[in-house]
Amino acid sequence: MTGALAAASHVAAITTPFSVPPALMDTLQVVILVLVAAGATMVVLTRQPARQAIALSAYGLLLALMFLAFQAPDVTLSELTVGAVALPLLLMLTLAKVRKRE
Amino acid sequence: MDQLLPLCVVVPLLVAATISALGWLLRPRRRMLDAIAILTCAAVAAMLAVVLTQAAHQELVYWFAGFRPHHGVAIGIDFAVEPISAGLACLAAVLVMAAMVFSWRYLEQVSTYFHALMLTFLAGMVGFCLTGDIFDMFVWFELMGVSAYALTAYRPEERGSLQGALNFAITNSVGAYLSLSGIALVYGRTGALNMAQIGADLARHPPDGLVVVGFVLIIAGLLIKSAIVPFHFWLADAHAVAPTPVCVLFSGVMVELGLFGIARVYWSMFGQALGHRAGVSTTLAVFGLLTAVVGALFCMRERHIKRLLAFSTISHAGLFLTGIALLTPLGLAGVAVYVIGHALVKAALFLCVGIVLHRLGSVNETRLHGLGRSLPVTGVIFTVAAFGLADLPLFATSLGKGWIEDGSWVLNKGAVTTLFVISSVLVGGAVLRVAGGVFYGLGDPPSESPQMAKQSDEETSETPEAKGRTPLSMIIPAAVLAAAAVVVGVLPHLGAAVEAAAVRFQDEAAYNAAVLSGLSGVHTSHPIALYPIAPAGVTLSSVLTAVGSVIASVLLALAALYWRRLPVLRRGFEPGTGLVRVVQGFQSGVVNDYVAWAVVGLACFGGVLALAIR
Amino acid sequence: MTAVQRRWLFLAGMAILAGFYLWGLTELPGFGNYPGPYGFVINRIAVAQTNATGVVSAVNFEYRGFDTVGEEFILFIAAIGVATVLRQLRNERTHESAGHEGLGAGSAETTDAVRLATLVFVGPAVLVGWFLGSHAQTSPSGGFQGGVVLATAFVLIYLAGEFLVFRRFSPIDLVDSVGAVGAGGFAAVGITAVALGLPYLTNFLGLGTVPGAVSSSGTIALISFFVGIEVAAAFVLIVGELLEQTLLVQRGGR
Amino acid sequence: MAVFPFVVVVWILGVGLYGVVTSRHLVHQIVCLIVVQSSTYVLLLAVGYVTGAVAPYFFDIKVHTPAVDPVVQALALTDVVVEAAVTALLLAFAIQAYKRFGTLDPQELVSLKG
Repeated sequence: MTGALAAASHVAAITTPFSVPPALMDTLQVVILVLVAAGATMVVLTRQPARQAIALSAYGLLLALMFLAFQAPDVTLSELTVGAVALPLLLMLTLAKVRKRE
Repeated sequence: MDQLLPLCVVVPLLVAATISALGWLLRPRRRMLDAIAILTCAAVAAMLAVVLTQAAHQELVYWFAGFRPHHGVAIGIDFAVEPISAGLACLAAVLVMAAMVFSWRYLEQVSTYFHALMLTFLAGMVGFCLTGDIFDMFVWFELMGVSAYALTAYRPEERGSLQGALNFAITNSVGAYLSLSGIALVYGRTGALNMAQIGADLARHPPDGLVVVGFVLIIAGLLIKSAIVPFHFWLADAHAVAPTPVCVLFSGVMVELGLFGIARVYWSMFGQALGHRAGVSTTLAVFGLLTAVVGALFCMRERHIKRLLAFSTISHAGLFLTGIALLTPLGLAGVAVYVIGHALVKAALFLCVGIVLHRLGSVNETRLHGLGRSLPVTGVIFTVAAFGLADLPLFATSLGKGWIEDGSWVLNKGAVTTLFVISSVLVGGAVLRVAGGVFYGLGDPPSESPQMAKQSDEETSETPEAKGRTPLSMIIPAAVLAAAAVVVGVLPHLGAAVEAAAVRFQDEAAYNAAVLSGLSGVHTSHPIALYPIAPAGVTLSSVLTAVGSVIASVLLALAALYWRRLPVLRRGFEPGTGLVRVVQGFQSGVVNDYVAWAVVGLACFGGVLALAIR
Repeated sequence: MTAVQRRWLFLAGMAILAGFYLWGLTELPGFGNYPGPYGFVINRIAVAQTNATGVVSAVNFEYRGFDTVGEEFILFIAAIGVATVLRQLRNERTHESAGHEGLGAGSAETTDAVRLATLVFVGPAVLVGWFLGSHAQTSPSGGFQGGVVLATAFVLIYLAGEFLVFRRFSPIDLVDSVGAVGAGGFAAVGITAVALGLPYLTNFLGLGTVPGAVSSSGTIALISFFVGIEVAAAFVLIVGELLEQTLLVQRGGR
Repeated sequence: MAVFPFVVVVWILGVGLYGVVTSRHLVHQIVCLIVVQSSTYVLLLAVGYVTGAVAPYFFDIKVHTPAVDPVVQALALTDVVVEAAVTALLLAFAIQAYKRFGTLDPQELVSLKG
């Protein structure tokens, strides 16, 4: 963690967001993992597709947070753009098409 | 010359991108577009043929971007090519070329999309065959999959096509994600993605849960792709709706690629690590034989000709898996020859069905009864190919099957041969029944259940208006493919060459040395010392078995055509009324069922393997 | 099979499969004890070998660049697949819209305030996308993320109600071609190395002297650029196709 | 903590597959497939994690600082792209299926088709 303390630039601000002791990091990871598991369950059990798109977006955010806690900022960014924004958008568009005719 | 290896994958990709970029220019010039695509396939096939001849001498290893292993740790992606992988990739290129020639006059409404999809499909298949890196294999597997899903739905106006595509895509995606889980699991222990390196690392430990689970998960996606029972349900749905030239590729080579993947994964990564050859062998063989028989039974009851051929593919996939399961060079060599023969014969059959659909506007066997008499040439090709599918001696199919039967003494020769003959007779009987009924008007027009009629009639002509004559661009590929199946079957010295290739494929130590230390052409020990190499020849007993099974097929086909005139059979015997209902329960068309069966099947497969190895 | 039967069949199979899977997972070295060697070797040598300080990008574009070629073509062909499947509908629209004067100027219910607020974000989205796409070698970013963000800029234009502008900027054929150029460009960069007698995808541009600078990692910046435009085009194409579907309905089509 | 992330992986896979099997709506089913795939991200990232290590960026950190595995992150990136591509294609299928049959229930789709 010494490197993290030296970090000052914008890059390091993204790459080492948690200059936290490993024990705290552990707790943080457990909490996020529990949230992710709950989020997945919520997405599956939300049977109403429009609500499910929102749930999926939230789940994408949780996954992104988890990647951050696992020291993977690169994947975080992808998951934010794809999982939390692009996919829910595609879902909404599909549902818009499908629901108009009902 | 090494540079040919990446080009085999990159050239079709680049051409696909180029024709899409120039879509506005090429779309009005259909013939030019066709010519470009066909030439590209021909170039890829030629390059792979050169690669094949080079690989016959020594393993070809190619490191992308020049990243060679760093102190024994692979840091880049490699292509590791020996004759079997090069040969299969070459077969894929040839079939794509045949399909493109056939579509020259077949699909009228194509834009650049069809060609781009076919070329990326080809690139995916070739990359899948040649790669030596397990994650890279997954990437090409997915490229192949995504192209195939889109091709299945190529005629979205067709009633069933979206459902077939959805079932195909969802089932196979689940499989792909299971495979990826297995890859991650194995990576967690070995810290490697290169198959040779993983194999070397895993072999250092006794086989434990991680090895068994990793193996089962990685091949889960491949079992689904190769349509092994109970992972097979998607295949018939996809075949029934995909355009006929695409069916040629699905049956002829895509399913077989799944089986190749299983063999590749086993012999480069898990063979030594798993040990317990007898247990692995028995487990795989049980699933293979089950698939062979189930596929053959479904094939016999089908009246939709494309679905019928699809079920015969399932049956053959089972036979191939059984051959791989023997874990001997003779078994694998048999599979290699059988795959070539089957691909050529099956492709010819599908192309004939395409011609029938083009000319007569139906693929319903009942409706077509006797109508095929107006297509004499197609009838002859179909009949010849049907005998090839029934494993008539002289065809490559019969040669390969004979080797597998000869090698099956390591399991139980009597049982394996009996089940092989049963499934061959059923499949051959079904296809010969179609040939006799449709093209020669033999027997009585079969009565049909309304359910079947509905299913078969949804297929409408893929070409806009009924055609008065069959273009040569459709007849020639079919005829050439059927003839090639005989030529391959009678090639001299084929046996020795293929068996040498199979020995090399199974030599894990030599593969490792070639990839990781750059020691190409070194043949260390033969790993299967347990089973001596039997010479791959044509034995009298296998010829007699084959002739007997073909005669039985013909009799079965005649019985199926004339059964109403036989007093013995007529009495209270309506074939398959009770059975149909049971069968419909399985082949329901609901993708939820298919995924449920896949999960159950995987649980069984894993459980059986775990018990066999413990 | 009824829904209840299916559920129980699945639950039974899944219980066994889950146990089986866990059996394998428990024999891993344990969370946080990644044993190497692949990642550790790469971490050790990547900066010196590629001049890229973002090692994930170095892996994506250099060590495992060939995977990325396949990955880009998956996205490319998926966009083509979407266009293929929805193609039929588009033809129908051209027939139908002859009757009722095509597509108007965006969704009518968008207010001016919303429109303005959304348009304000277009500029930043383009800038962020550009930044991400061009800094693959230093920061946690790269062509993929940049491309998606760029595509979002187009979606913002649509949200602002400017569907006509959206369509003018993204006619299907043009977007198709741009995507193809992106995917093909990546593959062609690799071929250039072959033409120079080097293995496929070799970094044939010289490395600069400063690790981490944009121009110092040879082909990484170039590849990242192509990936960026490919991804942006693929997403715009997909979103555009889906949007047409939606609007087709809104305008009283079927 | 040693196995907890892996239990979560199995849970997500199981829940996702449960959703796919029990779904009565194609769009819902496709989203459940996304959940199935997300289990592979968690597994990949968990497998390459090193306790107390930094992210693999050496812009202003010495090269010998312990860092987590960059390879699994690259694999996860590829995985995300594949997810986006497959999902888009499946949604297009769903739209067309709806247009043809007027329903998105997999079971009704079958009975309509016959």
